[in-house]
Formats: sequence, C-alpha cells, structure tokens
Amino acid sequence: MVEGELLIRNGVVYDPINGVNGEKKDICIRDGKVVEEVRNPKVIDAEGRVVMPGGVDIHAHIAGGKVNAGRLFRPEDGRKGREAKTKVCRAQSGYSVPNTFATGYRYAKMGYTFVMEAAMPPLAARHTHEEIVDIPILDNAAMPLIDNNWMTMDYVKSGDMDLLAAYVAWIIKATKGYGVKIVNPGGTEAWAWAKNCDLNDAVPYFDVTPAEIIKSLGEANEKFEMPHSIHVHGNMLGHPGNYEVTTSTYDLVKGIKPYRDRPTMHATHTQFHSYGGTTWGDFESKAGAIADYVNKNEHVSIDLGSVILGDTTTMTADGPMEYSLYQITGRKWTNHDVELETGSGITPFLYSGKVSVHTIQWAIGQELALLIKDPWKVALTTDHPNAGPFIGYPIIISMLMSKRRRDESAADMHKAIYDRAALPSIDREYDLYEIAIVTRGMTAKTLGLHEHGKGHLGVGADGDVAIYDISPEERDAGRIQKAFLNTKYTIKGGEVVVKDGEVVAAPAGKTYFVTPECDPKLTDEMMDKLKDKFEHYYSVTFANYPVQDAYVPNPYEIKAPWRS
Amino acid sequence: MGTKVKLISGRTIVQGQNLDNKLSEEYFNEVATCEMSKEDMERLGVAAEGHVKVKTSFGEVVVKAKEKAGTPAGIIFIPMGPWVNAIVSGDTHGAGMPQYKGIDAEIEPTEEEVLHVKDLMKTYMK
Amino acid sequence: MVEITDVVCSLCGCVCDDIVVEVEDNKVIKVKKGACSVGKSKLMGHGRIESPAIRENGSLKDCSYDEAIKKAAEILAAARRPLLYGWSSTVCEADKVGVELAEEIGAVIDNTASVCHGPSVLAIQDVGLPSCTLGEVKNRADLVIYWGANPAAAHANHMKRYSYISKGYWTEEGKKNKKLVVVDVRKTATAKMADVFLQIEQGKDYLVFSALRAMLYGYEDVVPEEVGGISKKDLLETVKMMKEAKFGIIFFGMGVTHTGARHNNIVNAIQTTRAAHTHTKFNIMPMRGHYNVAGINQVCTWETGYPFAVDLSRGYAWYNPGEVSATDLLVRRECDAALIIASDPGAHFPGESIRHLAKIPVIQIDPFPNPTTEFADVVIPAAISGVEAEGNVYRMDNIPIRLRKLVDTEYMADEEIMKGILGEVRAIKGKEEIERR
Amino acid sequence: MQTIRLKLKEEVTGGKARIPVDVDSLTPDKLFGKSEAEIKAVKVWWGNREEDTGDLFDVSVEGEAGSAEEVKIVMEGDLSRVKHIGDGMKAGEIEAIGDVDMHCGAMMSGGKITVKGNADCWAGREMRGGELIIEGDAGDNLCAMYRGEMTGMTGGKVTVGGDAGECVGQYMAGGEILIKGNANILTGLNMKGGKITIEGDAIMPGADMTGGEITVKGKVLDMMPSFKFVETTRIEGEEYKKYIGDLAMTEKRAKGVLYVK
Repeated sequence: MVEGELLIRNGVVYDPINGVNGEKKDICIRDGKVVEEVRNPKVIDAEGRVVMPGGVDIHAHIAGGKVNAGRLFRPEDGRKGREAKTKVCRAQSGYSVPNTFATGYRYAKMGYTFVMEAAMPPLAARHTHEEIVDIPILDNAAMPLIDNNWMTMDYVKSGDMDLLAAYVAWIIKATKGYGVKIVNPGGTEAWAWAKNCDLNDAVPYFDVTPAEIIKSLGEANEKFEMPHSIHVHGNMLGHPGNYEVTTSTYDLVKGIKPYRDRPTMHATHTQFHSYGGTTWGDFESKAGAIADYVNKNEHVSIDLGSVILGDTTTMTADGPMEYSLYQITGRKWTNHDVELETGSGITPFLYSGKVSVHTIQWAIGQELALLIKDPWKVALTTDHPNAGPFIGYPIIISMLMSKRRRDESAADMHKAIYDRAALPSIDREYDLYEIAIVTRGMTAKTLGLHEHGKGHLGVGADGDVAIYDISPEERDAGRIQKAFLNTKYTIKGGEVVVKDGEVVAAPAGKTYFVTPECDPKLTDEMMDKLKDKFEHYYSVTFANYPVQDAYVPNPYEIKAPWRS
Repeated sequence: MGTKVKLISGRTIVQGQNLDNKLSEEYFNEVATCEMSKEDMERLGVAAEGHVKVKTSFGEVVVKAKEKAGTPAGIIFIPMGPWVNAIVSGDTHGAGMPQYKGIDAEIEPTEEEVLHVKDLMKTYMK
Repeated sequence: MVEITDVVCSLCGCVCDDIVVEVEDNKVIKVKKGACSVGKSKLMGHGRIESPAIRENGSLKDCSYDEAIKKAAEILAAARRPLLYGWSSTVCEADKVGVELAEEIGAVIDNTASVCHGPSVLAIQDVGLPSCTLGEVKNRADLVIYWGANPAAAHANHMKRYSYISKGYWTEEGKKNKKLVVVDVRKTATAKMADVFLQIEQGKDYLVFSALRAMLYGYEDVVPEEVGGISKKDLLETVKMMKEAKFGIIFFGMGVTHTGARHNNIVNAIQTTRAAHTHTKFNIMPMRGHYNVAGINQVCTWETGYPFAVDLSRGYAWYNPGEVSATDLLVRRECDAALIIASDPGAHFPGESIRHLAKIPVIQIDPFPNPTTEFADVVIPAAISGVEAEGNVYRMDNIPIRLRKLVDTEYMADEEIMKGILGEVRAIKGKEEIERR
Repeated sequence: MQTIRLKLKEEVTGGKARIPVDVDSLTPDKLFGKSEAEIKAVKVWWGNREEDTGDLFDVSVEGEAGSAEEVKIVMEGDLSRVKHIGDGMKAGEIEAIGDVDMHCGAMMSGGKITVKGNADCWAGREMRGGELIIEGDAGDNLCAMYRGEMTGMTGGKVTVGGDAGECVGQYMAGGEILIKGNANILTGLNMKGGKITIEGDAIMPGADMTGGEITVKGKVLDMMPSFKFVETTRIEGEEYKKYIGDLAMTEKRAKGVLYVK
C-alpha cells in the first residue's frame, strides 16, 4: 500500500465480480484502495486498453520445502532463467522452479497480485513462510496438508467430527495457514510403507478409507466460517481410468451444506484426474464426463492443471505418484516423507507434443475449460510447475480465446489428439470477460478473498490492477499471449510495480491466514491426544511446533468463527 | 624415509566439545594427535605421546602418537583441525571438496616439537 | 534462577529441541536435560572475542562496532573478487542478508557445505534424494545403516533421539527389533554396536555400492568373491537384510563425502537406495554437520537458485562447485578479499588455501577466537545464536526450528552486523556513483 | 584468412590475487567483421567488473576474413587464469599457447581449438561439434555435463595428448574422445553414447554407463564389480575382453560396452 491518489483513465474494464463487462471506466485509488473519486491524482492513461483486477492464482507451488528441493536438485533449470540484478530487482534464476524473487516479478508482469501456495507440510510450515516473505510484490497464503495426519485419521476413525474440527482449527492456526488441503488422502501415509491407496482402500494400520477422510474433513471445514472449501487433490492422480474415482470423490461432499454461497469442494488440477482407458496404451480424455458432472452440480469447483509443452519439474505431496512418474522416465527423483503428516515427491518431466499421452493431457486441460459451461466453476492453473510453469498462463489464455490457435497447435502434435481427445471438435472461444473470471473473479470468490479486497475493482477493493496492452477487439492469439505475459502496467496496492513489462518497484506483499475460532473446551479435549503424539512420535516438541509471529511480518488475518 | 600409510581425518567427541574453544590446551591435546593401531605403533617404535612427523606431497606436520583399538594397520587418523589440514591437498577435482580422507602419507618418529595452533598459523603468514 | 524448557541446541545437525537449562544472572549455569556432551559444552559457553578490532601493523587493535563495520565495508566494496564464506553456524535471517550483500558487491558466496556435504548436494543434483524426516525413522525404521558416519562421536544424540535406539509407533521396543549395519574403515564406537559391521577398504565405497546394487537387482552372479575388502557372502547377507526390512534407512557421513570419488560415492549410495526401494521402503539421509548448514543451503537456493558455491560477479548467479567453491578460489588464489562468518577455515581448510587467505584482507565475524582470528584483519564479535540471539535454522532433515534466546547480551547479532555492513557498502557505492556522474 | 592475436597483459594475473578473465565474448564468430578498435572495445568480465578487451590484452589483427571460418584467434601470455576460451564457439579457429583455465571449448558446436599446454577442468563441457585438441593434460570433468544435466558431450572430437582427470565424458551421448595418457577415476560415468579411447590406464571406467563404448588399452584398476563378461575379441590385432554394463543400472538399461585388455 502506498499513500496518495491514482487515476486509471478510460480503460476498458473487465471486473466480473461487479458485473463489469468491457465498460469504458475510470478506476480511482487512494491510499492503496479503490475509491469513488480522487481529487489530485497521478494519472495513468489506459485509453482503449484492457483493464482487469490483479490476478489471483488459486493453486501453485511457489514456496516451501518441496519447491526448494526442486530448485536445489535442478541447477540445469536454474541456468535457464538467469537475469542480472537491477536497481529494483534481485538476481533471477530458473524456469520451472524460479527463485523466489523471479517468482514475484514474473507473476507481477503477468498482472497477478495474489498467489496461493497450494501445499504446506505443517511440520515445515516455517519454511514455507520464510520463502513467502522473500517473494516480492505478491500477496500470498498457504494451505496446510491436513489429510494424512495421524490425528485426522484417528478422529475420522472414531467419528468425532467436533474434535476433528478442533484439530483442524489448531493446525491451521499453528501453521498460519489458509484452509484445508487434501492430497492423496491415506495414500501418502501408505507411501511411508511404499504402498498407495485408492478411494475406498483401508489405509494400512489406520483402518480408515480415503473416502471417509475427505468426507469428514469436508464436514469439519464447514463447522467454521471458512473462506474457502476443502481443497482436494484426490486419489489415483495421473492413473489411466481415474475419472470415475474423481467423480466418486466429488460425490462425497454432495450432502454437506457450505457455510456460505460457495462449493463444498475445490477439486484441483483436474486435468490429471480426468483420464480414461486402462493403460497408457489406450489412454484417452474423459474431460467430457468430468465437465458433465460439474455442469450438473453446484458443490464442486475445479482448476485446470493445464499442460504447457516442454520441460518442467513435477512436485506434489502425492509421493507414490511421483515414484510412478520417475519409474517411467528414469530421471532424478526426490522424495521426502514427513512424520505423522504428509510427504512429497519431485521429478523432472518433459511434456512433448510428439508423445500421444502428453498430447491428450494437453488437450484435457483445455477441454475442461471449454466444456464446463459456467466459468465461475473453473480456475486457470497449470498446477505450477506440475503441468508446466506459471509463465505459460498466457499461452493457455490465447488457446482458450482462439480456436484457430488450438487447431494450428493440434496439427503439429501427435495424431492421438484427433482420436482420443475432444479438443479439435470444440468450437467455443473464451472472451475477455470469461478470462477475467477464470483468472481473478472465480478464484478470489472461491477463496473467499473477494470479501477482503481481492479479485475485483469495486469501491473498497485493493488497488491491484492489471492493464494489458491490447484492445478488447484483439483476436490475434500471438498478440494476446504477448500482452498477458507482460502488462503495460501492474498496480499493487495503488503503487505502479510494472510498467511496459519491466518491474519498477518491488514492495513486500502480505501473508493472508485464517484463524478458525474453536470452542475452547473442544480444543482442550483434543489437546491431550495431540500432546501425546508430540511426546511419543514427533521429533520436535509441542512448544517448538507452531509458527511464531516473526515468520509473518506483514500479516492479514481472517477470522473464521465457529458455527454453533 | 618414513613408513607408508593412508591418512584419514574426522570428528571426535572432544574435538566437537572444543569447536568454539580451539585455542585451548584441551583442543590441542585432542586434535594435534595421530591415532594408529598397536601394530603400527610398534612398527614405528613410538611410545604413546611420542612425536611423529607425517608427510604428504602437500606438506608435513608433527603430532603426538596415540594407540587406538579398531584402527586397521596402515591407516592413521588425525582429528579434523589445523594439524591435519597442514598436509591435506587443496585439489578438489572439480567437486569443491578437498580429499580429507585416504591421503597417501609417510610417517616417522621425530624429536621435533608439536606446534601450538598460533605458531602453526604463523607458518601461513610468511 | 529461571528454568527454560524446549531449548534448541545450536551445535550439530541434530538440532535437539527438548533441552532444559537453568539461567541465573543472565548466564546459563546448568544444562539439566536433553543435550549431549558436545551440545552442553556449547550451551555453557567458552572464552569470547571481547571487542571489535582492526589489524594495524600486524596486531589487532580494539575499536568500536561502527569502525569495524565501516572498515569491513570498505574492503568489500573495493574488491574485484570477494568471497563471503561460512553461514552454517548462524541463523537464516543473517544468511539472507549475506546473499543480498553478495549480490550488491558481485561476490562469490559459499558455505561450509562445500567442505562437508557439498558432494551430497552434487549427488542429489544428479539422481535426487529419496528421504524423510527423522521422525519417520524413529517411528518406522527396522533397519538402520550408518555408512562412513560415526554418530557416537559426531552426532551423539542421533541414535537415541531418531534412529537405532529411539522408540516410536511401530518401534516401541526400541533397538530390540531393529538391525544396525555399520560400514566404516575403522571399528568406531558406532561400529561396536552394530549387528553387522562391514570393514571396508579405505576408498573402495564406490565399488561396494555398485556391487550391492547389482545384487539388489538380481545380478549377483557377476559380482566377484570380494569387493572393497568385503566378502561376497557378507554383501549378500546385507542385501538380504535390506530386502527383508520393512523400512530401511541409510545415514551417511563424511567417510563417504571426503574420500576419493566424493560426490559419486553419494550418487551410488542414492542409487543403492533406489535399488532397495524396488523391494521395500528405503530412504537415505546425509548426516549434516553444523546446526544450520542445511539452512544456508535452503536460503541460498530460494534466493539465488543454488545451494552453495554461487558466483554473483556478473549480477546473476553462476553455480559451480569445484570452480567457485571456497577451497578452489583460495587454492587458485582467485579472490582478493574474504568475509568469514560463523566458520573457521583457518582450522578446517587445507593449508594451501589458508596460505592465500592469510595474504588477502579478511573480515571475521564470530563469537569465539579461533585460528582464523590469527590472520583476520577486521574482527567483529557476534552474539551466540541459540543462546544470545534467536532465529530460524534447518535440521539435517530440513525441518525448520526456531532457536531461542536464553540470555541478554551486548554483542550484536550476526544479522545486525551483516545489515550494518550492507548499509555501509551501499553508502560507498552510492557515493561512487555520484562521483562518476 | 585473418589472425587476431590476443596477448594477456602481465599485470592482469601477476598480483597477489590471480583473478580470472572470462573470454566467452572473444570467439571467431563473435569477433568476425570487427576492426581492431572494435575488438579492443569488446567487453570481457574480470572479476565483478567488465573491462575492455584492449585494456587486458595486447590486440593485433592481420589479414581479412570473408566469414567466421576464416578467423583464427591466437591467445598468448599467461592463460592459466583465462576461462571460457572458445566457449560456445561455432566456427573458425583458436590457438591457445600455454596452459588454459576452465571451460575451454565448453558448448562449442564448430571450429577448432588447439591448446598448446594443459587445460583445466570442464574443457569441452557439453560440446556439440567441432574439434578440441589439448596437447598437454586435461583436468577433471572433460567433456562432461553441466551440474544437474543428464547430457554431456553430444558431438565433435577431442584429443588429449597427456593424462585426463576424473569423470571424462560424464553423461556423454555422442562424439569421440581420445586420451593418449592415463585417465583418473570414473571415465565414461553415466555414458550413454559416443566413444572413448584411453591409451593408458583407467580406474573404474564405465560406471553407470547405459550406452556407448569405452576402450582401455592400458591397465584397468578397480574394475567395476557390476559388469558382465561377454567374450574375448581382437581390436587392431590385440586381444581384449568385452564387457557389457553397467548392470547396477538394471539389465534392461545396461547397453554400454567396455573393452579391457
């Protein structure tokens, strides 16, 4: 936030949360917030250019232990993105796993101002926060992994939903986290014994099923006024034929009533969960089936996990999945299981348009966006860096906006795209309003951040604005891609941070976190069991576990009261 | 000509206890020593606390001999620290890591004094 | 007298965090529980560098912090190839300022990993690292292998807290239902506890790993009767134990990183772990030495993209251990000034490299006098992290833990000193730029 | 033909510190078409500052060139702290008189470099084509990959007159390396293609290889325990044992061939 006034004049504004669809409009900002009018402002002339709220990324891996392990073991990726320091910017490195500084600058250049770190191992939460502090410009939050935790599974087994909620509240507070993240529930615990779990398998020794874990956490989440639903990476990610597991997973929370007007489950990187066939040999797109489900139901939102062709670094708390991937490629593989909680795996991967499976994966992400009718249910992501680095978002935007570009690309790719994917037969093209929905409106709303000034330009909103150097009529895919890669201006909290594609200021961002407020009696009851876990099984003490305030120097707290 | 041995270095408990106390007598007594097998002590004709000179192609250093069970004949161990490093190669073979273990060395009894740490450092300042 | 619990030890990579101490008159008077003898020695304290000092005509003259910081900044700002080295025995907050300073002055920044587990990092960059947190080992491991590591001397609490002797969820009987294998050149105190001790011929680790791998993949017929001083029979027995384990872990130390083949020994150790993983759960972990050597690797990686040996002379990072690692720069006489913080190359670098260090301007930041002090030109005493200053550190398994401050001090913390130097450097550079115009 | 002579001034590396000069900006293809004055103004990195080539080198130019192929650079003076000689070069010729520092001929894709002396580590790193001749010894990681990469040299020819250091041709995928002397440990580590010939002795050659061919004409010390003997065969009239490996990479991937006397 900077003091002073700014007027963005005559831009063509796309602000879906406020229903503004390509209207010529002035945006007034004072002391970092959008206001009705200004008196003596600095003026930016946006005449004829596309103006949107700052982008909000709902799911990316940009900070923390596994991201850094990805950087550490890929010096060859590091040397791809080198840029020398400038008066404003720190030195940059990396393409699929950029350093923290490059992460902030590159997102800001694309007009993004908020990014959600999608997976924070609670025991290593301090690490995630240390990196977040080093990401310039962006506001961030991080979601702790709560599904493979022994405490969670114990309460799921005993069926005590209130105590589960007390634990969920405690761990979100202890990690300064934002919401409930679920990754291969049960499967990651099983992976500690080199095994995995399907949706209805019993987790070894714990005698609960992934389905029970998801459903219980869905219920626990709604016991508070949580801004976001549970955020789910389901079982069997990346396995041929997994689409039925995916829709069965969605069904689990169908009966749960959300605390407010939002879904009860956000299903992430859905591309990886929309697979037909039985092996890689007869692998095919089932995006149609998934889209059909989402079209017919209101309790699920998704993000794409759309593929960017080329080399990337895959990383997830889904340890067994990364092991399978490494067995296919034979490349380097890092795994890091985290006691009583979660795990992670990392391996480099090359998506090639010459390989049938990769081509179909590439199609699936875009099919989901095009086949799901209501863009308010869809967020644009690449599950950075899993399906490709975030720097590829403008490519996806240009694909969604141009059937011609999709057809030209498909013509150069493996012919399986015509037999085992639907993309070539889809005519729909996104307009800029829909792009604004899937990159800011929907994401801010799904995360509940619209009530905290993100993702829109109504009075009171944060002065986060992206001005793209194209006119609303632009249909050329190449020019669209170029414009979305480097803004004419990015404004963060009323301060110009990017001008003509160059970073001109790099202020520190804020860390958003949620404080679920649980009944103290429930918390006390839960605590005995929790302390026992620390005394006997954790390798750190209870007192040294919670993230201290020092790790969140620019806090933004959102309280989530208990719904009695 | 001394006796040919392989030299290795490494941590010891007392060395660790004195990491922040390297100018002390305790550190000197622990680290300016050379552990070897009983066999090698006899072969060299050196008594406990007797001085030995250890030479490699990178230099030479005088330390106190000490018998240590479990050390195979032909291997000598000097705790990590300034004395052993006087004779370690700085060639990292393109890996950044000097070879602190498995260095070809020669060892012989000597009457020469063991240098205290400050005097040892002075030899680098010439 | 005040009792402080959950104290975090700032000595080795174990970072024990359940220590209880007594503090009286602003001094730690007793370590009641939790620390090993080495950690206890650290917490109780030793003689200090008493004052900032600058060397004049061969001897150190006391001065103020401001004067020492200013002098340090002058040296660094003027240097064409400065080296900033150490960073492992301080907190991440100080390390971050170090990376920023390195960028500002176009320095090479390197940390003690380069003479410790740097080879392990190189190996990870080749094949990755299947690993886990120490609590996983505590709760699950039924086979523990220490290879070229002697925790009884170097990480005294390691077996008790995390591995062979500890008790956890599936290991509630402690060592009773576990197997311990030790591979070493010498029969160390750790080796004496082992169910199987493989006494390896010095420097032959690489061959032994390859033999184990071939066996784990089922090609024992090609393996000769003896490899690296170990009989085929013993190797087969070890392979059998590995396959039959439910959860195996290899901890490796400098016995492997310091010897011939260096990082490629570790590549092979990791490849062996991968081979074992085709049969059962198997993990591997380096026994990191300093309490925050993992932390400087983390900080340096998220800030520059690389964990150690980073050359920022061109304004962006060039990473290449073996070229821009501290020992190489010094042996090759490449650098013209050095800042040494929280480490002691005077004691731990090969003589060849100390010889050059003694000739160039050296700034030392450390709580304690040590061999490096003997030739340092600017000496800046620092508060002891974990006793007099708090901050973040990373345990050997990359778990971040916050060091606690136990007593007050008048010494400046590393972070403040570094910020002081950075500020002075910027002032000098700003002035130079105005003069150029 | 055009000859560009670059002689490093004595004072550059003659001081207490010997700060290296990086000359990746001084290749025949980059200097082609430039006048003497323009060459003198080309920037080179010396430590953390960029300097004019003319300030660090005595520069002279003789003759004319119609293309980069016709440009020959002769480097003289104490080159033992001159790094990246011919790094990335595409055409033409470089002759370095004396010992050269690291990364000589790294990433080169064409042309020819002759080192009349020893070359330090990473000579021919990730070389794609062209020819590199080192008349003396080569340091470690000759023709290897950059950190983390899984491909080293892919093409071209390298000849070392003397000995070579550790890990010759690591992750090599193509091209040829001839070492006339001995090679230190782990020649052809992770090799997957191409050909290495060691006329002298080698230690632990072929570890983790999955393709390509290594011939050791001298002795092999510490033969890898994970190679499979196939047959005895004759090469140039001499008897060799043929092994395949490395079985430590699993049999499916063990497609490397190692000839040992």
